[in-house]
Amino acid sequence: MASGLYMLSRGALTSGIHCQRACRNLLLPQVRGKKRWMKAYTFLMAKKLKLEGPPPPKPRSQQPHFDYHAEVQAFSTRLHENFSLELLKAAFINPCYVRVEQERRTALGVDSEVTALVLKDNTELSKKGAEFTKDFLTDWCRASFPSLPSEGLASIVGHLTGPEVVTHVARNLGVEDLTMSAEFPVPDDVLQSTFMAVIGALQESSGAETAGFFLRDFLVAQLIGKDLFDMWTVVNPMGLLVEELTKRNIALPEPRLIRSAGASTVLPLYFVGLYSDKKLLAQGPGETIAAAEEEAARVALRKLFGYTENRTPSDFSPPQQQHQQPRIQSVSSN
Amino acid sequence: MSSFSRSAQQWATFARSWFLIDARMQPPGKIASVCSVRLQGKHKPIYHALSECGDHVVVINSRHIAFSGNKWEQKVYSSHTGYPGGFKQVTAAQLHHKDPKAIVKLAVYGMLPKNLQRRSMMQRLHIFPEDELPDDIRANLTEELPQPREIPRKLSEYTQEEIDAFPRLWTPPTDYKMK
Amino acid sequence: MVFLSLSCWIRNRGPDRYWKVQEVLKHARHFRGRKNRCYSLAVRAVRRAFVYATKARKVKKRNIRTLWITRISAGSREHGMKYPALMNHLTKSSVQLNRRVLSDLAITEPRSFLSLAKLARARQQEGFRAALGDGKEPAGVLSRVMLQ
Amino acid sequence: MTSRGTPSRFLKSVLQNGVGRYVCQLKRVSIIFSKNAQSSLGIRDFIEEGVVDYAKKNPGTVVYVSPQPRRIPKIVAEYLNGNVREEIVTNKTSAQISELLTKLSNQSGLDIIRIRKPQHTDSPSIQGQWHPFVNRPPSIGLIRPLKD
Repeated sequence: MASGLYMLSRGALTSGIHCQRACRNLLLPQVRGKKRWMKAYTFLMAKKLKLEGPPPPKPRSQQPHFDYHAEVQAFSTRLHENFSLELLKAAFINPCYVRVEQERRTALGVDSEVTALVLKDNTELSKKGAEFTKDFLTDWCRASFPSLPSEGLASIVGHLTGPEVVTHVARNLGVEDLTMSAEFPVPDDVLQSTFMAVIGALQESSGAETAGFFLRDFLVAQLIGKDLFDMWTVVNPMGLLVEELTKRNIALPEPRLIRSAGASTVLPLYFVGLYSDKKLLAQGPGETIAAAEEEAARVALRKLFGYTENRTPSDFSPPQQQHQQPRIQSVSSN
Repeated sequence: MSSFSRSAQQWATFARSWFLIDARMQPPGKIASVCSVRLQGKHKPIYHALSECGDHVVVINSRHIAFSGNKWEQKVYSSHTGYPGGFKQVTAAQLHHKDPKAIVKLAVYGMLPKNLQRRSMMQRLHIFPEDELPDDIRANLTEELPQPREIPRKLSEYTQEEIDAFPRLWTPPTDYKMK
Repeated sequence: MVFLSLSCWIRNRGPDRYWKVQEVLKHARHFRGRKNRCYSLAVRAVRRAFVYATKARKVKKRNIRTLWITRISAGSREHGMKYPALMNHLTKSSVQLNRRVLSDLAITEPRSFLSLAKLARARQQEGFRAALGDGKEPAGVLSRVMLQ
Repeated sequence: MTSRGTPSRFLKSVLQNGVGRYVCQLKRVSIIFSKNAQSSLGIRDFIEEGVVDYAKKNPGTVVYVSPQPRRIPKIVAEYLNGNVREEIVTNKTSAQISELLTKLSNQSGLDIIRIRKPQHTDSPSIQGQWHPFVNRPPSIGLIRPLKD
């Protein structure tokens, strides 16, 4: 706006003597109406953006309106958890941040003894949280899918604790803003260890049960809409099925072609049924007979492991002690 | 119940079936209405006009179709070549003699919606004058459609007992002369 | 006209045409050809598009309903019923599902749709039985059926 | 508006919010106003009357109040998924602003664009989706050889 005024006044000065009286008045009132300088200014800014590229992202903590203590407290209450704030703050401090801060202070020439950096980083918490997460998720999966073999359990747990899911959850819970990290944007592994540290802090401050509910609500909920074999790569489902059936003393599957359409075209469809002891175990469609057989084996495995699409939904109901508070929340949210 | 993988489910849902229909002693219009529904995909609950979900239809015995009334002589198929004096008119019998597939084909073509998909739907219609099918088409077939009309039996197909047992309205006198 | 001050003169100048043009072009950026960048072509196309959009809001409802009906009739034909019979007998058995839900059921939940079709079929048979009676003629009527 | 020209999305929630527990998605609110401008009158009223109540009622939201000279009064809302919404509150009364803040704290922070359907699901079918062989009796298996 100021530049606009300046340009206008310069234009008025050069425009002639009879404008001089008006020119004195010009600086006083603000020019209303269409901001005609805006087009040129917008173009200039767009050109600048194109030449220089977007500015590097700035962490939220360095932008205005950021009170770390209040943010941490709000983080804790927002998730309806009782974190001990010191632990939570410690959980957000990454070792890389401590190192960089130390280097910065020495570079500034501050006496290291006078202002010693007394910060506890989150390595221990993170380790503890990761262990707890793994244990809890394994237990939960075992309870929910009792017939799933240990490899399947491990792959589901691996998917849930993998960097992709954990960073996605952490970014959508606002952990990234609070994380003390050397770099920005926060790298995935740092974010993952921070989230694990948060879980560790929760476990220390409110006990394993609450932390378990936290994990159930935020990590396990990511299982919704996921297929078993999206998470668990099985190369030879037929072999696995034979193995499982021999374990359970069921007759071995016998694949049969039950339906086909357009066999000699480029868009064929085959349905292969797996019969075990003259009973239909499962059927599966496919582009070729081999693919259909594999698909049928996968369907049979899903049925055996109890991971079909129409299984009973997992229990996400709130725990008994917290029963009052979430209900009020949900009413007010409507 | 099914819990197929997503890609397999998609492949199964949008697969094209191949239907077989026997046109022996059937009116071509009825054959065509059965075919046009299948070709458009209007027999599937997933039908959408833009998703091209029509199926293939194989019509056999198109030489042995049956018209009712005196349509063989009276029904006229007209066309114009575009040149002066190029207006052609042939009766159904003449057309059928020239090309035994033509009558069924024209009937189906007329029953399909008049849009850009009409030609591609027609490509999914396979007509054979007799009941001999090439092996590659026979391998594709999934289902045979029931015939829309029950084939009437000829007098020669009835046994003598059945003819005797047939109820009579009137017993001709012994000296009755057939005209 | 006389302007006593420069600011009044500035205020009096007309509106900035650039922004007016942008307001129109904003809606035409996905059009094909010069319509997406030339104002004089775009303004007509945008106006036409808005007219179409207004009309389409009504037509869409009609088209979607036709689509539902096509899908339900396809689904009911699979179970050997015609669409009008299905809908009529579902209404008579006080099933108040609308056409959208029925067509969704036909696609995603084929078994529920099958049971609905069976229900309608049962209602139809019941109706036929009620209309035809038990095969006897009403009192006082002689017919060939009774003579046999 | 033409529906082709406007962006759209399907209905969804952040992190399956509400499946386990409900998390208020509004993480930060900055109220920016001028100390003496006329247009900030309503928001100054609101800061005197309602802002403390609001902050007490929503402990999960951090509220920053910052007077800045000669600024358009606005509310900057930041959501958990990283989206930022700015609402201009020029000449709004205290009641209107309180209503606006309630609205902001109830929102999920996803882009406010046209939602294609009022409902959405990742797994639409429980019984298995329709495919051409669902309703065909098993007796019609592979086609019988033709009589030659």
